[in-house]
Amino acid sequence: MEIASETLQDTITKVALTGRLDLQGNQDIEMKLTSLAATQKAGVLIDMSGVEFLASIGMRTLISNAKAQANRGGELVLCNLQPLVKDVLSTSGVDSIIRIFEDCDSAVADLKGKGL
Amino acid sequence: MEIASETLQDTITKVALTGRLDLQGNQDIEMKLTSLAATQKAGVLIDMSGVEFLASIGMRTLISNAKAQANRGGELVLCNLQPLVKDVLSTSGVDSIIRIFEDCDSAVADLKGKGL
Amino acid sequence: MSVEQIELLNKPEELIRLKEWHNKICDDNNISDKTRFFIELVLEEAVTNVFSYAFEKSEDHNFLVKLNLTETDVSITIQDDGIAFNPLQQQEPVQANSIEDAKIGGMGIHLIKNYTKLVDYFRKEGTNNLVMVLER
Amino acid sequence: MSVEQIELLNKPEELIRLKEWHNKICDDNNISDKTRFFIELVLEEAVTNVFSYAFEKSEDHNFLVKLNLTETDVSITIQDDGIAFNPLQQQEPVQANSIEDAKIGGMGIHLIKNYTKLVDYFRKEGTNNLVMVLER
Ligand SMILES: Nc1ncnc2c1ncn2[C@@H]1O[C@H](COP(=O)(O)OP(=O)(O)O)[C@@H](O)[C@H]1O
Ligand SMILES: Nc1ncnc2c1ncn2[C@@H]1O[C@H](COP(=O)(O)OP(=O)(O)O)[C@@H](O)[C@H]1O
Repeated sequence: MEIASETLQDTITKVALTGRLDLQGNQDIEMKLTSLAATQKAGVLIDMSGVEFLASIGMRTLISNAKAQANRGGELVLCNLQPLVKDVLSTSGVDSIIRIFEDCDSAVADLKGKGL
Repeated sequence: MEIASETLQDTITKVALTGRLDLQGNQDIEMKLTSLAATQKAGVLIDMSGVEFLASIGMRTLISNAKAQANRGGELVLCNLQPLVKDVLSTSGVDSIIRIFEDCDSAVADLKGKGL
Repeated sequence: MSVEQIELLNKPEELIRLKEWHNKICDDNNISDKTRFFIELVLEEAVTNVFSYAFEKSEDHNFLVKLNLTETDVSITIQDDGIAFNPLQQQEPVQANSIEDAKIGGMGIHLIKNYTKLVDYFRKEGTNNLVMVLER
Repeated sequence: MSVEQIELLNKPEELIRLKEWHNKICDDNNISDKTRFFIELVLEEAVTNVFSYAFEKSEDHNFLVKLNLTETDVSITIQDDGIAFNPLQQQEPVQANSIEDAKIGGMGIHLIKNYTKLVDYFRKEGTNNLVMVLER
């Protein structure tokens, strides 16, 4: 898997994931994602448009980073999910603990609106 | 790495780890440790007597399980550390966020005393 | 109808071989992308559990994955000689109300149940046998 | 005096080869268990960072680990052509007061600084060079 990040509107951390978020893909990005998404208070937006597959190991990583970010007073949200990946997240109930946006722009606007 | 568990005095979960808690060892035990130590409220005692080596990846796992257990109202503690492993934990300040006992019996007594 | 079988060792690296194997079968049998996705999902969840929970780590164990394609179904069987474990008796995970309360993990078996039309488990001659049937 | 060198690929599996390599050097040179422990620790921390942060994952990169033993010192150099990163400029981690506040991760560089008598970093011809010197 690939992981790339950029800063949007001075404060939002956008992280784009690309590839298959299975055991191997998770190992590729886990440390870097934590370093980008969970070490300081921020609005964190994970662009999932490039994620073609998601297994429960990948949900672990998303949830633990979202938890860590919530503890700091920030929020981690997801945007731009492929249909089957979205299905797995809602089957697992993740969509009711991590907010999911259709498109990344509206996610940024929302995080900004919350003062992040 | 090896991971084995038993229940002490009806309520305390004791988990014995054996081997080298490096990247590979961590992968061996991470899922099972979370399953044993972090899924329900409990007093969790990690017997570290068999752990010969510890790198920061292993501390990640210990800390995230201790966090999850604290969130549930339980506590995860360590006992019986080899000297160099103990040194690494104190250098990292982990000994001030996870309690470390010299011997496992006194850890059990302490957890029991707290009603766990 | 096609019946295929692969023997794996209880090491996470084996997932790569497993993936190549079922991808090839899916290619050869014109399986849709959606069905592939769920074959891979339930396989990864079940096999990861075998790696993570079924054995002592220092011991090498082989286990079997079988894939059976009919005109309408994909039937997957995993057979291992690890500790007896019936996933059908596992409690359903409790839905958390907030990210603060959310549990880490505990979703694999739930996903397996959800994306199969049938799951069966039986213990036979010291082996766990997990059968998962998906719509083709 | 002995100077050894190994070339690794940016894949976590390579840690196994790295371990065999430095264990053999330590055996051949009668390095104490305590020194071995800290050689392995600083190597694992630094090399894990190279895997995790230095490169795009889809690209294969080689990087070098050198181990230099004198009568009094063990000097380790890691040379990679990943993105420029000077660990000496990294802020020290903040000590948490409770498990609830504790951060996950962020300890590797702190451990490296703590268990070496000298750490140096320089950028040269597009490579990161991290030098770590331990008491023998
Ligand atoms: N093959 C197995 N052998 C023993 N125990 C298992 C096995 N598979 C699963 N388990 C137990 O069932 C629990 C739930 O499994 P699962 O739903 O896959 O979630 P997770 O592995 O993320 O905890 C595991 O935490 C483990 O305790
Ligand atoms: N080789 C590297 N290239 C780029 N960034 C790095 C590198 N090594 C470390 N970092 C950055 O420094 C941070 C701290 O590293 P470290 O102290 O090893 O802890 P951890 O890796 O657990 O976060 C990392 O989270 C990462 O952001």
